[in-house]
Amino acid sequence: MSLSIDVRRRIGATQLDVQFTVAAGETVAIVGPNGAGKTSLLRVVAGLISADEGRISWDGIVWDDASSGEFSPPEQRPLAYVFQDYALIEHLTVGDNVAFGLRAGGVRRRRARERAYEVLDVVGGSDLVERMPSSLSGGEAQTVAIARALATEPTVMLFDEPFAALDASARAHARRLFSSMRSSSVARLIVTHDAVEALTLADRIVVVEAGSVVQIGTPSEVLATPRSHFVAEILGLNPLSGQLRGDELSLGAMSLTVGAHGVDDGDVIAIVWPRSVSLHRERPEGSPRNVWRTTIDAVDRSDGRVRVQLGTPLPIAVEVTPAGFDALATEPDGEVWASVKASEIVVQPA
Amino acid sequence: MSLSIDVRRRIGATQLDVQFTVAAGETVAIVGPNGAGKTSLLRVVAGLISADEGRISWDGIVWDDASSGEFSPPEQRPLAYVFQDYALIEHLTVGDNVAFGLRAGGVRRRRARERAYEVLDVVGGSDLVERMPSSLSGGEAQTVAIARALATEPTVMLFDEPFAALDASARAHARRLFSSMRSSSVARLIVTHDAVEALTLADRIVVVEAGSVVQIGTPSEVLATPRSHFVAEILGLNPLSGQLRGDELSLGAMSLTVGAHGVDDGDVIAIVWPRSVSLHRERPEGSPRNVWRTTIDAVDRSDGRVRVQLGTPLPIAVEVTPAGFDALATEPDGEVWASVKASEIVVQPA
Amino acid sequence: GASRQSDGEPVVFAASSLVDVLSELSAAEATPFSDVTLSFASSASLAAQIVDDAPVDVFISADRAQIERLRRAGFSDAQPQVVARNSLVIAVEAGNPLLLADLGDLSRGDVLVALAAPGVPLGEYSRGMLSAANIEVTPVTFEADARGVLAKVALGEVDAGIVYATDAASASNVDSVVIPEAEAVNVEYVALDLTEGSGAGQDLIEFLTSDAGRSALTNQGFLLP
Amino acid sequence: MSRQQRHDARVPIALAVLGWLAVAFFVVPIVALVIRVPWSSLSDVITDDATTEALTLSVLTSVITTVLAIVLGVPLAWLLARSNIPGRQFIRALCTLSMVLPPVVAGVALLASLGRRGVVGAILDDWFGVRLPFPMPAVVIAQLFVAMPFLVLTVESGFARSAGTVEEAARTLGASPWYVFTRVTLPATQPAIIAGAVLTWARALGEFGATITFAGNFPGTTRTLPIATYLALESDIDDALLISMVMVVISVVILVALRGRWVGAIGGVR
Amino acid sequence: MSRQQRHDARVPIALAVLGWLAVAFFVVPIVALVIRVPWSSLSDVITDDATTEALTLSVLTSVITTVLAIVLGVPLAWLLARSNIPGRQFIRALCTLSMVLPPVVAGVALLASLGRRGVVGAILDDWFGVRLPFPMPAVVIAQLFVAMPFLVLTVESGFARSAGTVEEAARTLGASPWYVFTRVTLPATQPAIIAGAVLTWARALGEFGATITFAGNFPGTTRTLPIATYLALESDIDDALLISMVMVVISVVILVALRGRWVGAIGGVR
Ligand SMILES: Nc1ncnc2c1ncn2[C@@H]1O[C@H](COP(=O)(O)OP(=O)(O)OP(=O)(O)O)[C@@H](O)[C@H]1O
Ligand SMILES: Nc1ncnc2c1ncn2[C@@H]1O[C@H](COP(=O)(O)OP(=O)(O)OP(=O)(O)O)[C@@H](O)[C@H]1O
Ligand SMILES: [Mg+2]
Ligand SMILES: [Mg+2]
Repeated sequence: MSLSIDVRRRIGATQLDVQFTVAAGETVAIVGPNGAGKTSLLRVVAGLISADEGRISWDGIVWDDASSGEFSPPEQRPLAYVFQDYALIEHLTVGDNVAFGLRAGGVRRRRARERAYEVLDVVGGSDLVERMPSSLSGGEAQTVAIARALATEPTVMLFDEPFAALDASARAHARRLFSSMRSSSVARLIVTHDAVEALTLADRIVVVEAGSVVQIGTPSEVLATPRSHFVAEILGLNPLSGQLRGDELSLGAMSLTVGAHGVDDGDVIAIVWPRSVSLHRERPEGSPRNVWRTTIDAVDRSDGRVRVQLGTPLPIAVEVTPAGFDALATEPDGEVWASVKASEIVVQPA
Repeated sequence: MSLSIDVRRRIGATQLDVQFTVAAGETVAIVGPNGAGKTSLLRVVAGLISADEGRISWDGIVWDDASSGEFSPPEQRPLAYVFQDYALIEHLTVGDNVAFGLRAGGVRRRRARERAYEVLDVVGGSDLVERMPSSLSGGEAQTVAIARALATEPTVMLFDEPFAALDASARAHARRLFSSMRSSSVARLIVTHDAVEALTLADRIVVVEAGSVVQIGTPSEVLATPRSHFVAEILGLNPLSGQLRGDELSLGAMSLTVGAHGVDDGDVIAIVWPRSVSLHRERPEGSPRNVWRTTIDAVDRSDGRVRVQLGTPLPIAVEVTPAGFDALATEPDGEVWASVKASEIVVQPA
Repeated sequence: GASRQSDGEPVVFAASSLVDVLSELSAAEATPFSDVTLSFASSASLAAQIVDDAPVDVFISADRAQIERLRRAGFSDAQPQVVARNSLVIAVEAGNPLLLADLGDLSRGDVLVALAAPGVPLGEYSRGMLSAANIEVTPVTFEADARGVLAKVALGEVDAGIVYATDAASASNVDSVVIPEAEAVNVEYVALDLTEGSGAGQDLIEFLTSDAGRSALTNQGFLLP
Repeated sequence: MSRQQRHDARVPIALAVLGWLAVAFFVVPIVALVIRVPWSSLSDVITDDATTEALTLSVLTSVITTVLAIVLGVPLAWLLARSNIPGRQFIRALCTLSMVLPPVVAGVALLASLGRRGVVGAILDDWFGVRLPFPMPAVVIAQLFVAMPFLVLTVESGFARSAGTVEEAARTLGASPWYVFTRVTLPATQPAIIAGAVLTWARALGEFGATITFAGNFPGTTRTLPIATYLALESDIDDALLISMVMVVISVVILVALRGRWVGAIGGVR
Repeated sequence: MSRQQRHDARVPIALAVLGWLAVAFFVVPIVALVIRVPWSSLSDVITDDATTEALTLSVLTSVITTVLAIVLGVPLAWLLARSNIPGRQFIRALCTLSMVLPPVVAGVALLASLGRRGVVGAILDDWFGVRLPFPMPAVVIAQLFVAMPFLVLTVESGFARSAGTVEEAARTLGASPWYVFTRVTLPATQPAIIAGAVLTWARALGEFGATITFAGNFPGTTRTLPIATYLALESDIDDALLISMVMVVISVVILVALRGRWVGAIGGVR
């Protein structure tokens, strides 16, 4: 059983063109910049808009086939959809909102109410059951939207930034809930802007940019070889566009030496991990071939780590230990030496 | 010049009761769980609802004084408000939305248009200028909402989770923009669920729980002595509720020895930093007095760090280096020894 | 056409100025009208309904033209019969504050006058009478029927109007000024039997022309044919 | 709460002035009418069987009309607002025409179609022996013909403001278009439907010209209160005013009761 | 695009059946009327000066009435929907009463207040020498009195669905209540206002009873097309039908043009 998606669809000025499958039991995270077409993709899968070309099927059953004209409307697709803007039904109480899908499916009122209460309880919203949506806070509304989607026990789940408005603890709770469903035979698609969420919740990550898929892979694959600026940036890595000639990576203002690689000369994207850069008060002696003088533009100390934003000639973010940073004893805006081992720079074709 | 807030107001079942001031040029982050009353607080400051008791003033001018009945409506307060749900005006283009405040303030159409375009350009939304709000993606809509608030050059800014729908790069851009305004004489209140955002953007953090302020302090103060479960959790720390008797902290399933402290015996909250816990394959010999055997429940490798969720008896999160973790050579669900130095546990009265 | 006869009670369509007299007859006991269904509207409306095959036995029109149209269209072979006549008066406010005495006073500059519109029966009668008397009257309004004229007078919006004598008699707050010129005007109520001579319709018409019918009519101010 | 309401309810002055002017415009004539009415003879009129008969008939038919108007008019409004039927503009114009026709002409149109000699009426008569004009259903038809457009246009404007993604959300939860319509769209359009129903009811209650033309004027079956008023006007304007006062009182009672219940809960002050 | 529309526009069958039934109910009488009309004498009627005069007057007065109804009725609707004025339910009932009154009685009410002997009219007459009944403004007053409630109720239902936080956002951007009202609230209520204006215009165009009672009937100043139709009906029904057809054609043209322009852009298919 799997959800197979192969769709082309025009959305305003954006041409959506995606192709991938989601197996039952699998969670796929969709990441990409604002306006990339993530929500539009979910809408096509849900049947709220139809594909211009291509085909969507679940478990062999065709949902949408542009060539044959077959099309199942949303209510005939066994799915649940958490909308980016919640889309709660204003004139129904929270309880009736959560029970809505069950009632629409013919479950008796009393049974639907009970089940709604159960699901609300699981997501931690059982005290909201009698409230009207307009009186909910942002996070409460999102909690209810999640409960409503879970209540019908769908086999395909579409979540559009489902945790954006939740506080840290509710988010952790919701994530745990989400993970606990992993074993079931449900196919899950989750759109998120949160790298940690994508990396921890998903079995695979689909990176969408400007309507097209630029990378599909497991979290560790994507982490190891982020295939675009965006992915690197979202992961807190430093993507650098440059030109490779042999070992030599020229980056405009300066150049770096890179380690062994199998990439042809030409335009490349190089990734520098924040941890792989060291900072020094004096010019370091010894092995690192890539050493340059730079400034510290910003410092961010949180959670016991120190994240430093370097200035020209290579404006990248690096991470050092508090002890290491204190040893630098520089002022902000002070000058330091930075170094990075050639073997720690990963290059790949642009 | 400062914004002085001292307000009591009933919101549904929640009693909002806050008191603090924001100086001109200062950024205050408001953090707190869902439904704590953060949005309600901004609404009182904006004049969308009035205080039941108390007083709000800016630069000595009274905005709301429950005892005297003085009240300035929202349009007479020199502020800008980014709503949690954007609240774009549906029948106006993006450009006209951004120009709305200027037009309302009497700026001529052409000048307002130009200024709207400039502001949109700064936030990276200039290509949306002719679009209707209903055709925007979530992130695009939020970008426009930010631009609209900035366009009128207010002296008090209220931001309600302004970056929640933005992608990583847009978020970084918006944060940079936000920081760049620091030097100006504007008082900023920002509601956020993102600890990094709160810690990096704010001069001070106000923690609100169940309508009341539980802590006010600079980021480093809050980091050093988080005064509630919620704050510790949002910061990725491990807050532990327990009872202190002398050096001995009992936590139900086990107890720990803590270092020097000035706290009286009784109920306390203890904070264990994730970095301060070490993991070992064998029972470690030597100094740490707090050593226990436990399981690894979950592992999250991202951004070069390894975050490990421990199981019973003390379900806390710890962070170790990849090398250190690999040296453990355990399976997930495997058993390990954990240790923490007494001096690295911070206790404070509950 | 098909039989005009109604199924149950006999049905009479009558011009609405006959409301009072016919209602009184149908309320009284032991007249042929006591079990009759009465429907009142303007003569033209009633004619339109009859053209649409309305079930009706007798049609009493205030306007001979409507009867002629029906007969020309073949709705009845029976002879139309004049059952009552009416006259015209000047209706003035109760007490006649402007002391109007004759038709000529209607052309006084201080008198606001309402007339019925040309084209409706009352309007045609009024116009005929005024032109016969060679009196030029400029009304402020041309009302659709006698009711309209009377309402304007009763509410004090105009000072005088020309209406049927019976209407003026039945209205409160209104006095009538009898005018000799009205003698020449022949306002007729014409009854047409639509039952094709089966009897029911003819009975009703005959009752109206009987003594009992005539006294009911004269009681309401109608004149006899 | 009180202080908040005071602030939030701040009425732009221009609005308040014009609004109260409008109130005065409506209230003054009503008051003048009430003063003008010879209340002393009220008991004669309301104990008169003919009046109560007409009153009962009017209330009954206007309510039936309103119900039918909702049953037929809401779907029509939906077609006009939400579907892609070709020539929507033209259909809409045709369906609102009866509102513009002089009521008497509307009655003639009904006679010409549903009358015994009418295009459809003749078929009904020949095939099924059904004759529409004159009995009570004809009153309802006449009222429906002139009053339903008020509901259609009002409700259409309600549907025009779509319920947006909420309807989509309902679909993804497994609700059929019909279920979505009844459970999501209709409730969201409730204020407009109630407004439309009140308009239709009011128009039906006061309907005279089309009724007397199409349904005739038979006591007990087709003589509604407006027709009774018309007849009373023939003899004495004071009687007519009294009869219409009965209608006024009933209308006020119904309007106050009804709007207070249904609309107050949804609309009202935020 | 086409495939999507096909799917999205799926009409619940029950809705479609009822909706088309309603269409038939409206269209059949209109068609029958068109068949019934003696078109051969059309040229006589429309070249008749009296007809064109009445037509001009009707169009003119109904448009003025509609404009005045918007100017006065929208603020009134706003007061009823959004403010906390005491006794809202009662005021609403009073302001919609004129819709329920038989039009002739409505005319009497106007005479009783604004007429020569009326409560207000007497004052106007004595102090300013102004007499309202009979000249053209009286036609507008009569139409306004019976037609404006249609706009008020429709627009009120529009205001009842509030623009929510959007209005609040506008306030925080420095917009005064009046600016918010004109730039945010009104545009959001546009479909209801247009629907209400169309209803009012239609009702005003067809208005007869109140007009002839309050304003009388004088060629050129107060004889509107419905009055001309009614008078023609008294003598010759064919003439009356022809005159009313002139009105029908004009209405269709206006309705198609107007709704197509204004509402199509906002409402329509999503
Ligand atoms: N109705 C529409 N008309 C025109 N353009 C549209 C419409 N709907 C969406 N778009 C555009 O299509 C693109 C994809 O939108 P979509 O909502 O799928 O983005 P997204 O990936 O979900 O972004 P976000 O992360 O901001 O939510 C955007 O550029 C958006 O502006
Ligand atoms: N109109 C209302 N009626 C009743 N309760 C309300 C109303 N508005 C808000 N509340 C409640 O008041 C509390 C505070 O709401 P508020 O929106 O200020 O929360 P918040 O801190 O912004 O939460 P979030 O992070 O989820 O946005 C919540 O519990 C909410 O449910
Ligand atoms: Mg999106
Ligand atoms: Mg909030």
